[in-house]
Amino acid sequence: MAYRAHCLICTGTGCVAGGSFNLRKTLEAEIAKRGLDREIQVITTGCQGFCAEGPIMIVQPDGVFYCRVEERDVPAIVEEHLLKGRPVKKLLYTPPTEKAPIPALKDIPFFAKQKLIVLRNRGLIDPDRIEDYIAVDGYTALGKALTQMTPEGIVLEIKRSGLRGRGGGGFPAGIKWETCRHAGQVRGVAPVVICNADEGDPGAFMDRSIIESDPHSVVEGMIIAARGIGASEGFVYIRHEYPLARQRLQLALDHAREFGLLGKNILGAGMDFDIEIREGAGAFVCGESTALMASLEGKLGEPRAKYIHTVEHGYQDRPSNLNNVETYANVPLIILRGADWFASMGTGDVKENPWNGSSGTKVFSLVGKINNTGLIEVPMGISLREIIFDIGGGIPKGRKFKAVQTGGPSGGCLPEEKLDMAVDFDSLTEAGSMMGSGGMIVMDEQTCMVDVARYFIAFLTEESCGKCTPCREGLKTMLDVLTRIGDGKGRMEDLGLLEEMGAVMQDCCLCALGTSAPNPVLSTLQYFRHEYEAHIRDKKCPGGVCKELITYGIDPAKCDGCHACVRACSTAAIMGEVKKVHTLDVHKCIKCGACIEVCRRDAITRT
Amino acid sequence: MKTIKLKINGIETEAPDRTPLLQAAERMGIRIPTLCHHPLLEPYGVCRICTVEVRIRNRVRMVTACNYPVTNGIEVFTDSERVRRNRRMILEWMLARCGHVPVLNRLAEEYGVTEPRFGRGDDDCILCGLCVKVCSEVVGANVLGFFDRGPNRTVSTAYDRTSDRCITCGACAQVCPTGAIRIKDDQEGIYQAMPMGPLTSINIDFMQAVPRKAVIDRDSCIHFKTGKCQVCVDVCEAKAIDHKQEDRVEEVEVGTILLTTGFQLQDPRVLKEYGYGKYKNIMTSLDFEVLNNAGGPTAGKILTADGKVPKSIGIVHCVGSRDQKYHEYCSRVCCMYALKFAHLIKEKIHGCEVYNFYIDMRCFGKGYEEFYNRLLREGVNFVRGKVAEINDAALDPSEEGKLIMRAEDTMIGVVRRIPVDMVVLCLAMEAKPEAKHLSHLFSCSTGKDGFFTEKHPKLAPVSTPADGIFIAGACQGPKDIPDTVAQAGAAASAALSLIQRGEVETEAVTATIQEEMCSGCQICVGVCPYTAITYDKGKNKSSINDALCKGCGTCVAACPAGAAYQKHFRDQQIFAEIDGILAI
Amino acid sequence: MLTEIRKHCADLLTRKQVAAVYGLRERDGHTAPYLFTRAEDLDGLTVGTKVPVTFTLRPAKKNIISAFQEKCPGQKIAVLVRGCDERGLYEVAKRGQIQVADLAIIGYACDADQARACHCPRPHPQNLKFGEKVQGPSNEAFIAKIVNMSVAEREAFWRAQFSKCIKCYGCRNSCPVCICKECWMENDAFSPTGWLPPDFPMFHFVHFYHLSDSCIECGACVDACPMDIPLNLIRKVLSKKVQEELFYTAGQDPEEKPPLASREEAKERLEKGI
Amino acid sequence: MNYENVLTTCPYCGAGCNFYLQIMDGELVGVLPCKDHPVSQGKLCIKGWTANEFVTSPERLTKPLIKRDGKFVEASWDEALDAVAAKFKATRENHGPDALAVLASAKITNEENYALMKFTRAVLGTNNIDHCARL
Amino acid sequence: MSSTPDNFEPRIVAFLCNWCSYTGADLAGISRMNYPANVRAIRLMCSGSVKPFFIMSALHKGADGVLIGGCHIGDCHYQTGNHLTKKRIPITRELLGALGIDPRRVRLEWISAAEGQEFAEVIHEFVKELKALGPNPLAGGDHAH
Repeated sequence: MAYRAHCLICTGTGCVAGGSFNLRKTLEAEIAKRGLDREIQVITTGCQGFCAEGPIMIVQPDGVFYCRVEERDVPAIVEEHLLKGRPVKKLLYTPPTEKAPIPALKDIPFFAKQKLIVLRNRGLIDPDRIEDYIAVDGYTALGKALTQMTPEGIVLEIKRSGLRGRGGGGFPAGIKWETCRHAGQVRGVAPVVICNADEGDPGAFMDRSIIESDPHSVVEGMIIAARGIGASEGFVYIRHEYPLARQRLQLALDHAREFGLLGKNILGAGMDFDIEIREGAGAFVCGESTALMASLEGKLGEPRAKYIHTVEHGYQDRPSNLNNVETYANVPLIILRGADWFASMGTGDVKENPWNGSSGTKVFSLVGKINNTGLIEVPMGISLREIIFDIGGGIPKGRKFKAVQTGGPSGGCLPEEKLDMAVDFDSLTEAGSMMGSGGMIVMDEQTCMVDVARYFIAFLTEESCGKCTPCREGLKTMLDVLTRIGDGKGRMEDLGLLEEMGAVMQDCCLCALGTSAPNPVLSTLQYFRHEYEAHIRDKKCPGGVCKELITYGIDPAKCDGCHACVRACSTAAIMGEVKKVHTLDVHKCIKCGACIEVCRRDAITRT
Repeated sequence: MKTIKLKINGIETEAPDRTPLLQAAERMGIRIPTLCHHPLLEPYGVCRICTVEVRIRNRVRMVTACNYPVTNGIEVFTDSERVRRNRRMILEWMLARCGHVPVLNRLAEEYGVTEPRFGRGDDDCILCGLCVKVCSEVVGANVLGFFDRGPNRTVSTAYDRTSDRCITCGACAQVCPTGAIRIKDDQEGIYQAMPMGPLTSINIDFMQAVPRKAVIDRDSCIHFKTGKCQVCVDVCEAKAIDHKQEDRVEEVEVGTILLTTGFQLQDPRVLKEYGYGKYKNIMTSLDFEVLNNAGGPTAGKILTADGKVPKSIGIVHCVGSRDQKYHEYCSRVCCMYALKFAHLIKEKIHGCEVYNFYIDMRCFGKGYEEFYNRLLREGVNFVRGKVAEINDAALDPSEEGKLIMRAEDTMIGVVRRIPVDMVVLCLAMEAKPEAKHLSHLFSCSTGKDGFFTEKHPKLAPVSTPADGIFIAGACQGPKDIPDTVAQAGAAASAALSLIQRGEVETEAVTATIQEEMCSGCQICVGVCPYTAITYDKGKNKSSINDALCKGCGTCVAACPAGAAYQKHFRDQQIFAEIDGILAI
Repeated sequence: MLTEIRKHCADLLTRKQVAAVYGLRERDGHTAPYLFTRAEDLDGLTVGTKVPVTFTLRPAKKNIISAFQEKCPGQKIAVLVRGCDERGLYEVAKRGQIQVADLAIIGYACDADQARACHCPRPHPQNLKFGEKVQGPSNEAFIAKIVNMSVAEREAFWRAQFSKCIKCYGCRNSCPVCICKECWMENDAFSPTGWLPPDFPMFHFVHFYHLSDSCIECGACVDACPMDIPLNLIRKVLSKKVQEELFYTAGQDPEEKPPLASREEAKERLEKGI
Repeated sequence: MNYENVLTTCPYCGAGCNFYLQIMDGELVGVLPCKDHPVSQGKLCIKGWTANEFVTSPERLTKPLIKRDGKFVEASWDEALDAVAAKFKATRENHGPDALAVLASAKITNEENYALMKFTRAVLGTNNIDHCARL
Repeated sequence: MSSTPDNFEPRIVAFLCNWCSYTGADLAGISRMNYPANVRAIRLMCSGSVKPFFIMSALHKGADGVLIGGCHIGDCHYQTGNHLTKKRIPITRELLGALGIDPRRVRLEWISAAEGQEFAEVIHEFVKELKALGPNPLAGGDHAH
């Protein structure tokens, strides 16, 4: 029976937190009440990407994009839109800079500039149903790979596509597969295919969304990789903190097995390959290849000497191919549409040598001081400015952009002058940051770069496995110095000391966590040295964050006496009658920032 | 294994494939500092102090020398400025955690780190992981492990409790570069129990041992506890070590047996008045012999328990010998070795006072008396009298910390108090307790002192009543080495002459048992002095072994049924003799 | 006491703890040893009379128990014994004829007049299960007669006594501890064939000396002597001497080796308790 | 194994001592005097003690034998009886009935002894008959 | 006690062990020691092989006294032969006494190979004692066989 309309409700973790599961139930109940259940189908889809505006619902075929939908809006939607065909104006999305709402999805700037390859099926299919994935020609790439291509051909195709590791290292996947395959043949040991879904970077949730929206793309990518490399066993190492993604992936694996796409004699082509899900135990360091494999083997998750490459001697000393979720998700389309199609996107000419550029697209999770927080997929080579301002919708509260942090804790902070730089592997690394997994944290004038550096160093000190001296002791001492600077007790030679420590760590640390840990400090020193000097010499915190160095005050010009801040202040440091300009007692103030949160007039000053 | 060409600090060299840079450099005499490396263990590469600068195809990288393998054309710089900067910083970081560890301070001095910028912590574990790795890789007890992560990372046992899997082998304490792990020395008086000093599990007892072969002490060897280690096997070039060897009981058909089971020293603890075991520095003559031995724990130097050189030593003769309460016999050898000790002490420790307490100086052999006179000339003090008591109750400061020997000097009729630093007890030579059992086994008897009794004290000192069984050495009575050697020769030649003859003459008058009359009461088995009669359970009969029967006839007289008879002494013959006698 | 013994033996048999019970059976007025294998025959079981339970079968020279142990090795057999029977079993065990381990000894004590009749020094077994211990008559009074005589008087007395001997071998045949295949008493050296009375004292010396360290003073020989020669007079004198000289009494402990069968001196044996 | 004692009287002499025949597994193995018999009171003579031995003795005659030229040869009962009868008749005729004598034995029953006595006295016609058990 | 004719010469049968008492007796002879000739010796390998009924048989056949010679305890050539003798002889003498034969007619002496003198003294003493005791009542008794 053909449905005349589909309501696509986003059930990514963000929207689920907003209550989209209940939304679906009430919507279905309402439709049934109105007897429309045979005409209108309600589908729950993966993450639509626009998390800031969640829970999101799209009504097709008209493509109307509703945001911040709540259960109490359901009767209105059914009545007005589904019955009478008039979109509910209140739920439409109006970009912050404009007045009029934009009903159609394709017109919304957040989506317009994106190019969906990995996220092509997000919001279109129900991740729990394999039929939906097959409907959008899922597993046809697998069929092509098994029947029409030789394993060597598959590897060559990936190599020529210039696909580089989306986990952060940017190592060409084709070369990795080739070496792994060769090692398997030479040593006569069956290689292993592993998917790294640990995603430990704070603020990064790309892999989660990919798995939650389109798990089969990852599965299909892994099977093709296994065919190319000649592996018989596969693992997905997913972090413990992604229960919904794990449940959907497990469901996908079971369905794939039922459909003969996984397990014994896949598609009758005589290939045996199965995938098992293994959970991480909450250690950021287990995102690193050797630590991950140690954890897979049940051992203490700590990295080992890197000169023994995991593609030759990895999990249980077998050749192991470790790629990120996003890398595998790209594979089916490359096989289906060919390497040239993929190489045409992105920067540089990768046909001869994958190192010469960054082809394909990259998924970023845009967070921080940005209007359109969410998941975006943009072609390589796009500029930071386009991402932040066109797609991201600029900085809220009209504040000024200060910096953007890419690559998670191992990445660096790029200042305003770098906004027009093309976003790809090599240029980011040159600029002192790195592509990393794809976390992009936007910072405005009210963030203190010293505090940001201290936050990341604190995170890394906590997450360092502590095995080798420079990382364990280096991070601890760096944190002490940064905290000292933040408390206004820093000395000018501390800056030289930080740089020296950073250099030694980059030289001597055993694994990437250690060698890339100094990046936040070194990049903030490189671009925001003046903020450090302000903290040390002037005992001032430009971003108004470091408690020891700021004092709170109320700008009489802006304060309209709305009394909100008095209620929020826990130490009764603010006095004043309603409708009158209020005053703040500096001695009582503990600088907790509660008043800033509630002040609609932005009247609280931090100097 | 193909060899790799490389350059270290500008010097061309080559090394077999897969050799770590550290070893390649060491072979050329270039020292690269290490902290978490140990030749017996897999390289762990965590302290990073061994990081060196390498150039491979004009790309400069910093790698840890301890585990990075040599590759063709690699150029290594073990001491460039960048390497030294890294080492200084790493040392400062380590000192921030363990500021007072000698091994770190030595390295810090070498690299000019005098004022560590992050202060000096007072922890002593640099988390090098050697203890964890030796415990799992070599010992196999898996007791130690790392806990927590980041700066809180520590080494400990499971749940921080004393683990019952720890076999106290001390390997962790030995490999720990900073001494953070120590063996709790809670057994008092270790010196006394192990005068030869603590031994490794595989050792050669002493240098003069014959055969001079290494033996494994099964109780303390780690392999027998956890199945791992076997480091000795890897290190032994002759590949002579096989842990699977078991004790084998071998049954050997022999014609002659030589009993040379030797003696044992009397247990000094029995003579409470001499205080052995209660006070340190009181030792037996054997202990002193070991102390004197160049291969001993002190390489021949005579030292007290706490390592000082004694100024005065007392040597007590006849301890337990010529003593009604213990052994009435004279142990024969003590006087002469006591004199030897006195001479050695005089020679080794200039100006040391030596007191020999004796009853009679028995210098019975060739050149012995002359030796005694020489000692008199050398100024050894001889006190004729038995030592009554040794204790440490000092009466005045001069005796403080000394052992007081109270003895009556019968020459001058005075009871003397002599404070000394060390006492040697010349204990009696005793028969081994097992001799009694052996004597039953080989049907030769032991005298009242437990020494084997020879067939004839004068005419057959090395043979026993049982033909083919000979005795020699101290098991037959206290004697010194010359006499023992002489007896050994005698016993060996007696045995050889027997072997030469090839067969044993049986006695002419042996007894036999008539099977049909024997009712299996085994009374004869009980009375036979030579265990020549064996009872056959199946036939319920006893039978006599001609080779062993000496023809004494005791069994014949004891047999109630008259089943046993003796050739040439049948009842009828005796009755005939009686008739003959009474006929006249 | 008898009913308890019967019930006990019946239990042992029915519960298969023993293969057979050996004791006295009374049938039409006469009592004789019998090997009970069926529980129902046990009402014939009786105790107390002078009939010996353990004795040597002629000519097989074995007793019932050793025959049984030979025919059914390993099977347990219950034996109903008085003090003398048990001592007999122990002496025979010492000489390797029976295995005490395979026996279930059920002992019952003799009453006072029974003990006086046999002049039994220990009228109760060590494995006493039924009946109370009673003190046997002392040997001193009994042998005082002989001890006080002078050598000549004794010679006359015994020559007279032994002149009555009809060489019926009853004393030897009824003795429970005699196990020799061929007996010295039938040897020409000591008693010429067909000559009565047998030479004094040769014939009797051999008999008495042979039992010096195994006689258990059960009195069976005296009962069996048609001529009522007081053989136990000499036996008791000798066993007193064996006790004094060799510190040994027969029939006490099956593991203890007889004195004349061990190499150790008497004193040494005592100290070592062999 | 089974063992029992069968009460019986000693066949040898007139004393009539009672004793038990010891039967072990159906085989006669020995003799045990009967303690409470009024006459023998548990005592036996040498013959009594060994009464059981002749039963299984290997030397026991089992077939009539006739000596022919110095060697005993088995014969049938008729042959033997004819020979004996002939010899009796001849002796009686040549030397008179008193030349014959008969010795009875304890090993046969009283009835047989009575019959033998009648045979000697009535048939042979002599009083020369005696019995080994007449002590 | 019947009077003893003054010319009564007791006859002594001696069982001497080959290694000690026989050699001792031999030594007495060699060293020309005189001792009464009443004794006749039977050589046995060890005093342990003397069967008690040898003693009985000797007395029965008219010997007035029986001497058993053995090595001192501990000296026995066969280790423990004399231990058995030491146990058997007292019982034999007790039994003889009980049967009416004077136990003093049977003597056990430990004589070592070197004690020729002691052997002679023992013989002197034994003969004197036997003369006191008089002839053996069993002598000529029943049917000495």
